[in-house]
Amino acid sequence: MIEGGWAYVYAAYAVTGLALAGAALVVALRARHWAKQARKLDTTANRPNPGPASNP
Amino acid sequence: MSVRLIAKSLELARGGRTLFRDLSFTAEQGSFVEIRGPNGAGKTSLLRALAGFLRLSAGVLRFEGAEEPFLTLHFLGHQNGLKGAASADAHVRYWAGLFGGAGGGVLERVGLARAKDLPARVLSQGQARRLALARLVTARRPVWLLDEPAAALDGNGRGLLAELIADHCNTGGLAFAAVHEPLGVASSLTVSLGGG
Amino acid sequence: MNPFLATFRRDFALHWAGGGVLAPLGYFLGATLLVPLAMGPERTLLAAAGPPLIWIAAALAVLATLERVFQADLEDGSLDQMLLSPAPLEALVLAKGAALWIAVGVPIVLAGAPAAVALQAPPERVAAIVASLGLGLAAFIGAGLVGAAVTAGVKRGGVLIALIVVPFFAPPIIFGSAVASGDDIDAALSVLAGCALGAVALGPIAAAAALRLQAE
Amino acid sequence: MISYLANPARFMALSAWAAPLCAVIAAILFAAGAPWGLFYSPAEQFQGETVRIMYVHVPAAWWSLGIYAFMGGASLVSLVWRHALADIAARAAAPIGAVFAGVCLVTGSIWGAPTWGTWWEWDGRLTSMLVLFVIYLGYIALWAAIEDEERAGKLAAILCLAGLINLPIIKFSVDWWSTLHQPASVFRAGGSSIAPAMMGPLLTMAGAYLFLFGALALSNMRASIQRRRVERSRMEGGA
Repeated sequence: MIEGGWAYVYAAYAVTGLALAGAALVVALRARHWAKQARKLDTTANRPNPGPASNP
Repeated sequence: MSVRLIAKSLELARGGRTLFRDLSFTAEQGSFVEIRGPNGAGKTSLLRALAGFLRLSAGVLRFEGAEEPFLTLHFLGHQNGLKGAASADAHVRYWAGLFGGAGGGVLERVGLARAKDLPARVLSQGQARRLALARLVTARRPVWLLDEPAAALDGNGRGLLAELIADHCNTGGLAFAAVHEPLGVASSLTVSLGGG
Repeated sequence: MNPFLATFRRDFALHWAGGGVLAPLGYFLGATLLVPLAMGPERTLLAAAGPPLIWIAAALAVLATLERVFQADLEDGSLDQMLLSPAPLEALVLAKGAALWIAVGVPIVLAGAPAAVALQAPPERVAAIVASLGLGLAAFIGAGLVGAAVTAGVKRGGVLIALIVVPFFAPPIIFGSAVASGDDIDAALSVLAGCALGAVALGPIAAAAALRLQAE
Repeated sequence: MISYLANPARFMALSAWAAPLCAVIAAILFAAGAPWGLFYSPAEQFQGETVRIMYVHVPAAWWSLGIYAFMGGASLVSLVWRHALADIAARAAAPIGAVFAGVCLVTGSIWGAPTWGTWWEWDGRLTSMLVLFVIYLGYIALWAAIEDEERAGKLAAILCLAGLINLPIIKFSVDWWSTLHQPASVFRAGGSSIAPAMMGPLLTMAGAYLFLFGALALSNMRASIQRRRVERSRMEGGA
C-alpha cells in the first residue's frame, strides 16, 4: 500500500488544472481579441465615417 | 497532331484576391498568343493554370486533340530550371530522358555548342536562358507556355527566340507568351489581363 | 533512357558534385566520435551501450542531407519540369530517394562497420549491423522525403524537417538498435525490413502530393 | 453535413452558441467529476490514493489520441473535398491535443513516481505519448513556418495523415521495445481492469475533457476565421 498518496494526487490535479485553465485562458483571450478586431472592421465598413479609418 | 486550346470563363483567386474572371479564348493550332498586362495582373498564374500546376477557381479549360494535356506542353518560367553543377550537355540528356525526346543537335540550334561541357553556373544570364530555350526543342511538344521568354536575352538572343517560336507555330505548334513588349512574331491573338 | 533513370542519374551525379558525400560521411563519423567522448573510453561500458548509438549518428547524417533534396528543385524551377514528365511524380521522387540512398546512404552504411567496431561491437555482429544500417537508412530516407517535401518552401527548413521527421525515425531506430545490441537479431532485422519497405512505398506518395502543392 | 458546415458564415452562426454551451457543459462535468474522483470513489488496494490520478491522466491519454484522429479526419476532408474550414479545424485542434498530451505525460510521471522511485520512467505507454507529443509539435511548427496559409493547410494535412498512418507502427515498436528492456510496467493504467466504482468519475472526467476540447477548438476556429477576415480587409487597404 503506497503511503502519502494524497500529495501526489493533489500535485497531479493541480498541474492538470493549471494546464487546462491556462489553455482555456489563452484561447479565450485570442478569441476576444479577434472578435473585437472583426467588430471594429464591421463598424468602420458599414459606417464610412469621413474621419481617418482607425487602423489598429 | 493538331491541338486546339479552348478556355471558357476562366477565373482565378489567390489569397482571397481575384486575379482574373470570365476569361475566354480559343487558340487554334499554329497560332501565337500574347498575354499582356501589368505586373501582378496574373500573367504567370494564367500560364501556370494552363500548364496544370495551378487549380483554377472556376472555368473550363479544354485541350482538343491531346489525350493528356500535361504531356503536350512545355513550360518556360522565370527560373530556367538549371542545376549549376551540371553541364549544358548533361541538361539536354536529362531533359531527353525526362520528356522522352531525342535531344540531338539541340545545343547547336541555340548556339551553345561551344559551351557544351561548361557547368551551368558559369554560363552568363543570356546563355542560361538559351539553355532553357533548348529544353523546348529537346522533345517535340505542341503547346509552349512561355513566361517573359525574352528576359535576359540580348539582341541575337531575341532573334533566336523569335525564330524558334515562328518555326514551332509554322509546324502546327501553339505558343503562349507573357510579354511586356512584342517578340517580333506576329500574334494572332492577344489576351490582356488586369485592365482595371 | 526513361524519366526514372534520367532523374536518378542526375541526382546521383549532383550528390557527388561539390564535395559530394564527404560532408554527410564526415558528419556520421564525427557524430559517432561524440559517443565515447560523452560516455568515456571505458570499454566495458561502451561495449554494453555503444553500438546502438551508431543509429543516432546515422539518423543525424541523413537529416542533414534532407533539406536540399526538394528545396533546390522548387527554387530553380526543376520541379515544374518534373511535373511535365510522362512518368508519375511519385516515381521521380522515388528516383531521387534512391539516388540519395546510394550516393549518401551506402557510404554511411559501409562506414558503419568500422564505427561499430570502434564502439566495441563484437566483430561477429558487425555484418548484421551493416545490413540493418542499410535497411534503416532506406527507412530514414523514405520518411525523410515527406519531411523534405512539406518544408520545401520554408527557408532554412532544416531544423523543422528534423522535428517533423524524428517521430517517424522511432521504429527504425528501435529495431536497428536492437540488432546493434544483439537482441534477437533476426526478428529485429525482419521488422526493420518491413519499416524500410513501408517507408519506401508510402514516403514518395505523400512527398509527391506535397510537391504538387508546393508547385501551385 | 460537411458541406453544410463548410460555409464560414453558417459556421460562425452555429459556433456562436455551440462554443459557450460546450464550455458550460465542460465546467459542470469537471465540477461533478473531480470531487467524485477525489473524495467519493474508492482507493485502490495496492496503489492507495494515487489511483485517483487516473481520472485526470486517462482521459488526457484517450483524447490526445482522439484529437489527433479528429485532425486526421479534418485533413482528409481538406485534401479530398478542399474545404478551407477543415484546415482551420485541424489547426485549431492541434494545440489542444498537445496540451492534453502534455497533461497526460506529467500526470503519468507523477502517478508512476511512488512505484518507480523516479520522476520519469521510460514506460511503454508514456513513451508512445511522448512521441505523439513531438508529432503535435511538428504539426504546429509546420503551420507556423509557412506564410501562405492556404498551402500551409494542405501541407499540414499531408503531414497529419502521414503521422496517422505511422501511429500504430510507432505504438507497436515502442511496446515491443518496452517489453524488450524491462518487464511489463507494474501498475494497470486503464483498460478493462478498472473497478466498476471507478468508472463513474472516469467517464465523467472524460466527458469534461471532451466538451472542453469542443469549446476551445470552436473558439480557436472562430478566432482564425475572424483573423483571416480582418487581415484580408487590411490587405485590400480597407481598414
